[in-house]
Amino acid sequence: MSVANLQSFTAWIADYAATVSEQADYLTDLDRAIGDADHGSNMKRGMTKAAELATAEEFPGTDAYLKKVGMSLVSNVGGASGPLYGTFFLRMAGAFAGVEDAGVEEVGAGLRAGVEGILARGKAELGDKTMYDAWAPALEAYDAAVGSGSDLASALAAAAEAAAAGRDGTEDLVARKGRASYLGERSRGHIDPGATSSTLLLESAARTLT
Amino acid sequence: MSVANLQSFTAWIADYAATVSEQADYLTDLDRAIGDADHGSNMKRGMTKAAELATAEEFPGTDAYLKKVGMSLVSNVGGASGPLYGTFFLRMAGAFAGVEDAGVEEVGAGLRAGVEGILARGKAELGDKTMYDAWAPALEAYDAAVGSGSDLASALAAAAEAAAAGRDGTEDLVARKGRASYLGERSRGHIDPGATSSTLLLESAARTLT
Amino acid sequence: MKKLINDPADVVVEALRGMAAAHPDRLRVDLENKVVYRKEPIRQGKVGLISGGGSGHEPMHGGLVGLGMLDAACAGEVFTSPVPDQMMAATKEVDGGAGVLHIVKNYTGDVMNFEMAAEMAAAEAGTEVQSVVVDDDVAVQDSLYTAGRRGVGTTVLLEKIVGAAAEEGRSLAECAELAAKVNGNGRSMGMALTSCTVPAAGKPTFDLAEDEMEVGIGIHGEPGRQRLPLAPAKEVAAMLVEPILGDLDFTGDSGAIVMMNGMGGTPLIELYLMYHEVAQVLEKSGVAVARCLVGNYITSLEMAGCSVTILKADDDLVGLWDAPVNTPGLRWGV
Amino acid sequence: MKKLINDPADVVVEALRGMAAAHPDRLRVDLENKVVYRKEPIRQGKVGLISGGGSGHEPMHGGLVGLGMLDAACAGEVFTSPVPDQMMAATKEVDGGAGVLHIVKNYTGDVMNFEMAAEMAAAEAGTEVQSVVVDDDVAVQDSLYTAGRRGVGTTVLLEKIVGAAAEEGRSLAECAELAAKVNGNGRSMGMALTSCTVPAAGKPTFDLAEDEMEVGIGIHGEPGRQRLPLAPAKEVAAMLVEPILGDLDFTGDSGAIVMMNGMGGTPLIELYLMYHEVAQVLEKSGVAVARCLVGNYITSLEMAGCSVTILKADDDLVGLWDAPVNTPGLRWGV
Ligand SMILES: Nc1ncnc2c1ncn2[C@@H]1O[C@H](COP(=O)(O)OP(=O)(O)O)[C@@H](O)[C@H]1O
Ligand SMILES: Nc1ncnc2c1ncn2[C@@H]1O[C@H](COP(=O)(O)OP(=O)(O)O)[C@@H](O)[C@H]1O
Ligand SMILES: [Mg+2]
Ligand SMILES: [Mg+2]
Ligand SMILES: [Mg+2]
Ligand SMILES: [Mg+2]
Repeated sequence: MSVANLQSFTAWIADYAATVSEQADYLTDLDRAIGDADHGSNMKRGMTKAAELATAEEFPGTDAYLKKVGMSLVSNVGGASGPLYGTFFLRMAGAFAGVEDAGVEEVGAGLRAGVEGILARGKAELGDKTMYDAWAPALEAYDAAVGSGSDLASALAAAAEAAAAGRDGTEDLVARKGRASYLGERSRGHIDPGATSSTLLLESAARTLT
Repeated sequence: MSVANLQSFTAWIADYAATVSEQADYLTDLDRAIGDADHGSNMKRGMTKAAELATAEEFPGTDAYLKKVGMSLVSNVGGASGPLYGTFFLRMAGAFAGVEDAGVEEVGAGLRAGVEGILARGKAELGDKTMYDAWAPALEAYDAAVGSGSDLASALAAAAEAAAAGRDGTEDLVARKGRASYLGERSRGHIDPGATSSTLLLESAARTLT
Repeated sequence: MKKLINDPADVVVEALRGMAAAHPDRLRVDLENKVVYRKEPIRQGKVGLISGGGSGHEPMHGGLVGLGMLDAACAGEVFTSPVPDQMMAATKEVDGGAGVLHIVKNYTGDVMNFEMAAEMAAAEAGTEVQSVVVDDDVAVQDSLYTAGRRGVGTTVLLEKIVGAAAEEGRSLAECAELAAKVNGNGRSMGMALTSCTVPAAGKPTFDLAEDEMEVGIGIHGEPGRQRLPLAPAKEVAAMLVEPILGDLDFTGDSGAIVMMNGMGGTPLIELYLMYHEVAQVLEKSGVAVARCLVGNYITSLEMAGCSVTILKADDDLVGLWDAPVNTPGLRWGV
Repeated sequence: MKKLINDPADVVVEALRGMAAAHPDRLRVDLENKVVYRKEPIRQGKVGLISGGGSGHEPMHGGLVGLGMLDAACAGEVFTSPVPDQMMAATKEVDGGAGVLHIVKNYTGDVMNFEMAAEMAAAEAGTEVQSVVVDDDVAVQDSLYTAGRRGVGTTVLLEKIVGAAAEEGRSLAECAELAAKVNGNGRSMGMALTSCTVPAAGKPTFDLAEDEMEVGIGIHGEPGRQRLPLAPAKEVAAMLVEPILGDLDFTGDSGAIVMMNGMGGTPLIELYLMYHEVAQVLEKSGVAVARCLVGNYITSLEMAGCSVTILKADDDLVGLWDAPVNTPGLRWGV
């Protein structure tokens, strides 16, 4: 049985920071089409700062670490993605209180708490063409995997795969939330940047939280 | 012996108005290179107005007509070319007081008075890369032609030819007067727009003042 | 990308340094938190007025800080909402005991960040915070199921009018109510001739052909609702004003306050020419102009284009409009 | 050509109509002669102040008409000097018995047209006219044998300062002397990131590659002295300020009045950033800044770029600078 500990979580954040830095131009290009051309630089700025935490400070546990990651994102990103990803990590941190080695159940509870935070902040619904369109199928796939006895690694892999499908599905949607909503019908035909960065976050998790 | 009367002068102005209207883009392009891209539209605006005078009013003589042409240019052109061409015609008008049929002598005196007006206003010297670099050789050639017994038509043709050579000679000069002077050395390699429009005026005269 | 900048990452802080250097008599800039304050501390008993948003819209908001207008403005990265920490710092600083009003433009990011700041300020410092969310852009279809309309030009007029009200001592509740009224009475619509380039992105947000324009744009270089063939000023004016007049009845005794705004790269000669066209449309529609502003007030970096804002006024609003104001971007009566 | 205009031939008159519509409280526009006047007739005994020049430099000059500044501004075609008839009309109108000062920028066309107007006004109406010719552009080598330096940014500062002097009742001779002093103490230098397009010409006056800039430009879209590779703001500031400081010693007790001016298409965020760099160069050189202006004051249509003007001040100049002014483009103290 694979489990995730504090080390795994710092590895996750480091991996994701490297990923969004590498993909920053791509994410910004997606945002240029239906937004304001900053999603890549927002995520890169925020995750670079968040990744520095692990080397700058000692953390007593995963919950304290993720809380600091969330606060760092809130304090350094701004825009829509700052509060959304910030709240995601803050809420996820809450689910890890007292948990040292997180198994497939605990990680699942953490992700779910994080996504509930995104919903509470952003009030998006399925099909609004936001990052939630990647998260909703991901959580579903994760639970299904857990139900059929998967371990943490394969549950995260299933979630990442479902997120990618959800992300691709945003292409056909007309945005009803976020900046893309101002474009109305013209938002159709473009993949949502936030759904893309969320998928990258789950792919990172599948690589590191094991 | 060919002579010029009021009819000839109104024909001159009409011909020149048509010429600068046709050549407006070319004159503006010359001015774009070393000035502010308006010499063509300036000359077109001014000459179009001046040409309208002949149909709108009756004139007792050439002097009254040319005076009105000069005033019209002063009042409608602005920039450097307005006062310069305006003064040219005002001074030329002065030379025609009482003259009805102008022969080669009278037209020569008129042109010379006009050019003296340009000098009085603009204080240019030979080689400053201005319209005077077309006028100076033109007057010289005109006088030489008169000296060797030419009639009005051939004296004007000689003047126009010399003006064209003077105009072409401005290409190698560094401007010391007018807007092109701000460019310093960079003004070299371009023909002066005012020398070009002045040459057109003499070519028009050679076609009409006979 | 052709800009008068050094490193794209330093644009906002370096511009704030320039503001500090240019207006030492009137402004104080907290470079750490990227907040522009009035030079003098808040008068006890006066409601504090804060706004903020992404940078790139200058003079809004930092250039609208000063007597009779904002007490503080939080500057985010270019086109990116500032973060709650900035708003928290500003909120605490301008709390003169009468509470603080947050003036927020309706963008998901701005709304969420200000919301978090208000929650934190209430929890940490006990500061009473109220918010107004400006959503005046008629280019965007409003609906319960969407993010709603964007906040654009009315923000400037609101900051002036509510600023005057706070200056004359109205309470937080009164200021919030007035702000809601101004927002309800104001409508805007914008268009672009060219895109702008976010410094960090390095290339234009969208491409427009020589013979095209975008109609119904916002202020973040985002594409508009419609791409149309370039049209004469007269037609552009009609395209901007008619949807505004169709959305709200602006005829009334006190007339309207009108802003003919440039997007940053539009020369004043064109803005005056456009204002002439706008004034003609308004006259034909029976809308009297009580006051007007022509200039660059809420911009999108170097974008060429313009927007029109119309605010249905009453005597209270016109009186507050005329009250003294002394900011780098707007000044009269002092 | 992407502009918010109708017919290129009508740009100037239509923009003047817009000015008239936008500022009915302060301005009166003679559309026939294309002259912008203060709304109130001139006060008897006050020296009349007139300027004028090609259009496309807004707010200069029409937007600088008002209390404490110009009495009238003559608008030529875009980048083309106005004609003597306009200046004559304006001169007669603002002759309050104390004579009229013509503020002329040193361009062959402007100088000759104003000269003709002064001759005509003296002959026809007996109005006493004096002139100041502004020639402050250090980009141009000065010489007895050339047209001399161009008149650029110092014009704005001169109109403010001499405007205040006329307002406080100084005589024509005193105003003319003061104007000569301001001109002697002021220097400017400008640069462009992009060209501008004269409406009647329809295409850019010059072409600049993505990685080039023109240094030493004037205000008529004319090319500059040098084409250089695009440089960071810090280097641009040095390129503009150093030739100015090399031309005149600006250190002194009263400090300098500095204008960080945009060419029309430059957003304010860049101007503030540039001002920060300029202020640093000045500090290093021991030049104290007494007052400053950051914004678009003397422009070249939609050109992107900037210019710096520095005026060596004394207490008289600073006092006149601080005096009330109420024009569309510059306003304080009232
Ligand atoms: N209400 C919302 N709920 C969930 N996600 C949202 C919401 N609004 C926007 N987003 C996400 O945020 C992304 C844009 O983030 P970003 O570009 O960083 O911020 P901004 O839109 O402020 O520039 C969108 O692609 C979308 O996935
Ligand atoms: N001092 C001068 N004397 C004679 N001609 C001059 C002088 N200054 C300028 N010119 C002429 O004027 C021409 C430019 O005219 P134009 O473009 O209409 O005016 P502006 O320079 O005011 O835009 C130049 O090409 C030059 O021939
Ligand atoms: Mg974005
Ligand atoms: Mg010219
Ligand atoms: Mg953004
Ligand atoms: Mg010209």
